[in-house]
Amino acid sequence: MREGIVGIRRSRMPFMISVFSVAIALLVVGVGVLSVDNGLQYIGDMQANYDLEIFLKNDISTIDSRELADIINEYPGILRMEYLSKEDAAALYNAEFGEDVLSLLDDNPLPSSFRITFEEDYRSAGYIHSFIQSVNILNGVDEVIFKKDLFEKVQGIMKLIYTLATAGLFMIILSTVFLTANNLRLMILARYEFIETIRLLGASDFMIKSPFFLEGGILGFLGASIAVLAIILMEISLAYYHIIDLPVRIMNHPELILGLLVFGVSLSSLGVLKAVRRMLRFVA
Amino acid sequence: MREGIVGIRRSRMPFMISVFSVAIALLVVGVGVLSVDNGLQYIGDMQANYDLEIFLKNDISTIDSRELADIINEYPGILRMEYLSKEDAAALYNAEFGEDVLSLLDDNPLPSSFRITFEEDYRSAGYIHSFIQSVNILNGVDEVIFKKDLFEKVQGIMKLIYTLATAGLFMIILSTVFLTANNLRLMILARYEFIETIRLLGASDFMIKSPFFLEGGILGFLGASIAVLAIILMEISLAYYHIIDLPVRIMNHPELILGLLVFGVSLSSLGVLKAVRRMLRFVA
Amino acid sequence: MIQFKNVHLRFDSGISLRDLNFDIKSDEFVYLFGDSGSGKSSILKMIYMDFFPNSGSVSVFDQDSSYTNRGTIAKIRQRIGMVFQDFKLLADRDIYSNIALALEIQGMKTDEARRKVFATADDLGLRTKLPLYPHELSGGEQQRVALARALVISPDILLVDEPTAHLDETASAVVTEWIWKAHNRGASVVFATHNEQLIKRDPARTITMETGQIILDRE
Amino acid sequence: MIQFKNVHLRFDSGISLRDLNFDIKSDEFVYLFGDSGSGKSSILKMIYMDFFPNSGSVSVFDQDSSYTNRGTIAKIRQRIGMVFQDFKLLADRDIYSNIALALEIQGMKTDEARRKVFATADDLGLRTKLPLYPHELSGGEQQRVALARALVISPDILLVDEPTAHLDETASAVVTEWIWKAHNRGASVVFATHNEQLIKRDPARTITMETGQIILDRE
Ligand SMILES: Nc1ncnc2c1ncn2[C@@H]1O[C@H](COP(=O)(O)OP(=O)(O)OP(=O)(O)O)[C@@H](O)[C@H]1O
Ligand SMILES: Nc1ncnc2c1ncn2[C@@H]1O[C@H](COP(=O)(O)OP(=O)(O)OP(=O)(O)O)[C@@H](O)[C@H]1O
Ligand SMILES: [Mg+2]
Ligand SMILES: [Mg+2]
Repeated sequence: MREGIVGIRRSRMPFMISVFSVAIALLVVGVGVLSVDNGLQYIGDMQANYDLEIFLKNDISTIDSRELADIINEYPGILRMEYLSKEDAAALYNAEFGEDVLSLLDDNPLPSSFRITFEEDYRSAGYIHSFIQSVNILNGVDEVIFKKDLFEKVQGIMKLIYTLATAGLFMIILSTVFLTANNLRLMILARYEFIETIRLLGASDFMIKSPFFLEGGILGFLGASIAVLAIILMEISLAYYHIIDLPVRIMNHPELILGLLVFGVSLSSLGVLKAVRRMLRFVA
Repeated sequence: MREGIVGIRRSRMPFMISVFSVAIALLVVGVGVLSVDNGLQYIGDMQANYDLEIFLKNDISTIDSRELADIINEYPGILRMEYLSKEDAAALYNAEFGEDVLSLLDDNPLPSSFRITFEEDYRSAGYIHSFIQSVNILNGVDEVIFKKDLFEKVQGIMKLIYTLATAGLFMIILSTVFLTANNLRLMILARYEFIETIRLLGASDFMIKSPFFLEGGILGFLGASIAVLAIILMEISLAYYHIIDLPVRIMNHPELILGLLVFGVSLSSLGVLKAVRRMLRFVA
Repeated sequence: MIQFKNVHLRFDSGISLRDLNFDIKSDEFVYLFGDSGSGKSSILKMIYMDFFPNSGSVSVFDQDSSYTNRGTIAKIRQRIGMVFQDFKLLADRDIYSNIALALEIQGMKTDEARRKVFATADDLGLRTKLPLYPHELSGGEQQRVALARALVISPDILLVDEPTAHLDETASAVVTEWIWKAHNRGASVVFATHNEQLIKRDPARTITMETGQIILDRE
Repeated sequence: MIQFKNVHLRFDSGISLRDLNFDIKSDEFVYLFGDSGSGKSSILKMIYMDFFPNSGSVSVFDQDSSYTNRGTIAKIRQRIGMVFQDFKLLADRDIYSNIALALEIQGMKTDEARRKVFATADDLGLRTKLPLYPHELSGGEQQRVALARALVISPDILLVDEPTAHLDETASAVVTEWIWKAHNRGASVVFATHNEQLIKRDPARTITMETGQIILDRE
C-alpha cells in the first residue's frame, strides 16, 4: 500500500493531468476560433452573392446592354457586376425548380439582367437607394430589384452570430484560463512538501519559483502541441470523409498555431508561477 | 512556515478551488445552451416572417380576394396567411425607402397580396413548388413570388449555425467534464495521506468512498448553484441595461436550472468517486 | 493469534527477511528486538497485512493474509491497534479527531467515542492537547497521540513500533505502563524496539532479529 | 555564532518558552537536553529562523532573526545543516537526490556534488541505499539519510534533533562519531536529545530545559 501511494507521489501524474487539461482547454479555444472564422467566411460567401438585380427591357439589343453595363460600371462602390442573359436566367430558373418549365413555352419570358454586388463600404441603405433611383431612369432598364430583405436579414444574422460567437469565444477563453489556473493551483498545492523542504534547506524564492516556471512552460508547450495536433487530425479526417469543406484551416494559418503555443506556454508558466507565489506568501 | 503549510492542508482550499471550477464549467454550459436557444429562436423569428408572396390582379374586388383567401387557406401546411392591401403595400414601400414616393403618382401601382408562412414540416422545396403551381392557376392571382433565395439561405445559415452550435456545445460540455474530472482527480490525489491512513486503521473501501462521494455531491451542488445564480445575474443586468432582449431565459426554464444542478451534482460526485476508486486500485 | 510459518519476504532492493517462524498467542507480550534495518517494521507490516510474504504464510486471527480479501483485511485491522514508526497522524485534523478517527472507523456512536477519547487522552497526559493540531505538538507528544489512537479501540492485538523513541525516561515509563495495561486487559502485544534497556526494565518473551533473520526467541 | 537574548516565544496554545539566554560560539558542541515537550525543537526552529521570538532577540551569524529578510534567511540556512525530528525526506526522490538536493540548493556543480554525496553516504553506511526511495528504508536508515543531507554541505552550524532516536547502540555510535567529526572540522553543533546516556558517553556543554525554561547550562 505505501508503495502504491508513494508511487503516485513519485509519478508525474499531477503533471500529466495538467498537460491534459491545458490540451483540452487549448483545443476548445482553437476549435472555437476556427469555427467562428469558418462560419463567418461561409456566411460572408453567401452574402457576397449579389445585392441588387437590374432587369433589362425585353427588347434590348446586346450592343445596348453592353453600353448600359459600361455606364453602370462607372458608378462608385461596385465590387462585382455579372451579366445574366435571357438564356442564363432560363437555365437558373430551371435549375431552381428542377424542371424545364420554360421549354414548354414558345418564347423565353425571362428578362436579361445585371447582378451587382457593392463594396462593403457602400453597402448602406442610403447609397443603394440613390443608386437605384439613378439607374432606374437609364434607357433599357426595366426594373431594379433591391434584395433588401435578404440583405438586411443576412446582415442581421451575421451581426448576431458575430456577437454571440465573439462573446462565447471570449467567455470560453476566460473560463479556460480559470479552469487551467485552478488545475495548476491544485498541482502546486500537492507539492507543498517539496516547497517546504527545499525552503528549509535554504532555497531562495527565486530558486523555488524558477523550476516551477520552467515546468509550467514545458507543460503548456506539451498541452498546446497536443491541442494543435488534435485539431490538425480533426481537419484531416473532416476532409478525408468529405464531411465539410472548411475554408479556414489551421494548417494554412501558422500564426494560429503559434498563437496557441504562445498562449499555452504563457498561460501555464504564469499560472504556475502565480500559484507558487501565492503559496510562498501563504507559508511566509 | 510549517503553520502556513499545514494551514493550507487543513483549509478547504482544494475543495473551494474545485467548487469554483465546477461553477465555471457549468456557467459555460448554461450560457452555451441559452445562447444557442436564444440564437435559434431569434433566427427562427426572422425566418418565420413569410415564405411566399401571392400578388393579386390589380382589378380584383375585395369580395373576390376574400374568396381567394378562403380557397388558399384550405391548402395544408399553412401556418400563417396575412393579407396586404394596396394601401398596406404602399405604406410598406414608403417605410422601406423612407420617402413617400408613391404619393407623387396619381394611382397606386402596387398590387395587393397574401403573405404566406408554411409550417415547419411543409417547408420543403417540393411541396412549395406544387403549391405555387396550383395557386398560380387560380382566378385573380397575378403572380406568386417564392422567396426561395432568402428561404434557402436562411435555412442554410440556420443549419450551419445549428450544426456548429450543437457541435460546439457538445465539445464544450465534453471538455468541461474532462477539465472538472481532472480537477477532482487532483483534489483526490492531494488526499492520499488521508486515504492511506484511514485504510491502515481499518476503513473499508466503502467507508472511504462514501464520504468522498457525498463531498463530491455537495461540491457539485455548490458549483451549480453559483453557476445558476451567475446566469440569473447576467440576465438581470442584460435586461436592466437594455443590452439585448432575450427570448429564452433561465428564470422561465426551471427544467434548465434543475438540469444544471443534476449535471453538477452527478458530474462531481461521480467524478470524485471515480478518482477515489482509481486511487484505491492504485494503492491496492 | 499471530502465526508466521516459513515466511520469506524479498524486496526489490535485494534485501530479504528469511525463514521466519513463530507463534504469538492471544495473551502474549512479545518484544521484537533488533538493530536498525533488521526487519522489525517489516514483520509488523506483514501482521497488519500491508506486506505479504513471498512464500510461507502469515496468519492473523486464523486468517492467512495471502488469501484474505480487502474487506476482511479492513475488519482485521479494526481489531489491531498500531503505533506506526512515523506516527501517521492526519495533519488536517486536531488531536481529538485523530484519536476519534479510529473509533469512527469502527462505527462507534459519538457519545461513547467521546468518553473513550477523553479517557485515553487523560491516561497519556494529552488532555490539554486535544484541540491542537499535530504540527503544534512536540515529537514525543505526537508519539503519545499515536499510541492513544491505538489504545482507544481496546484492540485484540497491539502493534507498537519504537513507541518510546522520542520520549524521555519518565514519559517512556508512562507509555510502557499503558502498553502493559492493555496487555493485562487481554491484548497480545508486539513491541518492536532497538532499546535493550526497555526490555531489561520489563522483561518478556523477546524475538531477536539480525539482518532479516530470527536469531533468538526466548522468554 | 548563535545568540539568544531574553527570548520569549508564546504559542497560541498558551505554552511558552521563557527568558532564554545563551551564547554558542563557533567551535562549540552543545547538548540541548530536556523532557518531551520541554522546548528543544522550538529552540532549533528559532535558530534556523522558522520560528521568531515574540520578544528578545535570536542572532545567528550576527543576523538578528527578527530583522532578517527572506533572501538572507535562505542564505543563512545554506550554512546550517539540519536533521529534523521528522526527517523531512522527499518521498518522490531517491536517497541520492535527497542528499544531493542540499548541495544543489547551494549551486554546486554536479561532479563535485556527486563525489560528496557518495563520500557522505559511505561514512554513514548508506552506499547501497542511494538508488532507493525513502519509503524503502527502515526508520533508522531514513534518520541516517537525514544526517547525511545535513553533513554533506559541510555546514558552519549543525543542528540535530534527536538524531539517534531510531538507532540501536552501534548505529547510534557511528552517527554521534560523525557529528563529532563535523564539530572537529569547525562546525558548531547543537544536539537536541532526551537521552542522558548519550551525553554521558560524550560529555559536552549541556543546556537543560524544563517546560520552556533553561534550568541548567554547564560544561
Ligand atoms: N518497501 C521496501 N522496499 C525495499 N526495501 C525495503 C522496504 N521496506 C524495508 N526495506 C528494507 O528492509 C530492511 C528492514 O527494514 P525494516 O523497516 O523492517 O527495519 P527495522 O528493523 O524496522 O529498522 P529500524 O529500527 O531502523 O526501523 C531495511 O534494510 C530496508 O531497507
Ligand atoms: N506551533 C506550535 N503551536 C503551538 N504549540 C506548540 C507549537 N510548537 C510547539 N508547541 C508546544 O511547545 C512545547 C515544546 O515543543 P517542542 O517541540 O519544542 O518540544 P521538544 O522539547 O522538542 O519535545 P520532544 O522531545 O517531544 O520533541 C510543546 O508542549 C508543544 O506542544
Ligand atoms: Mg522500523
Ligand atoms: Mg522535539
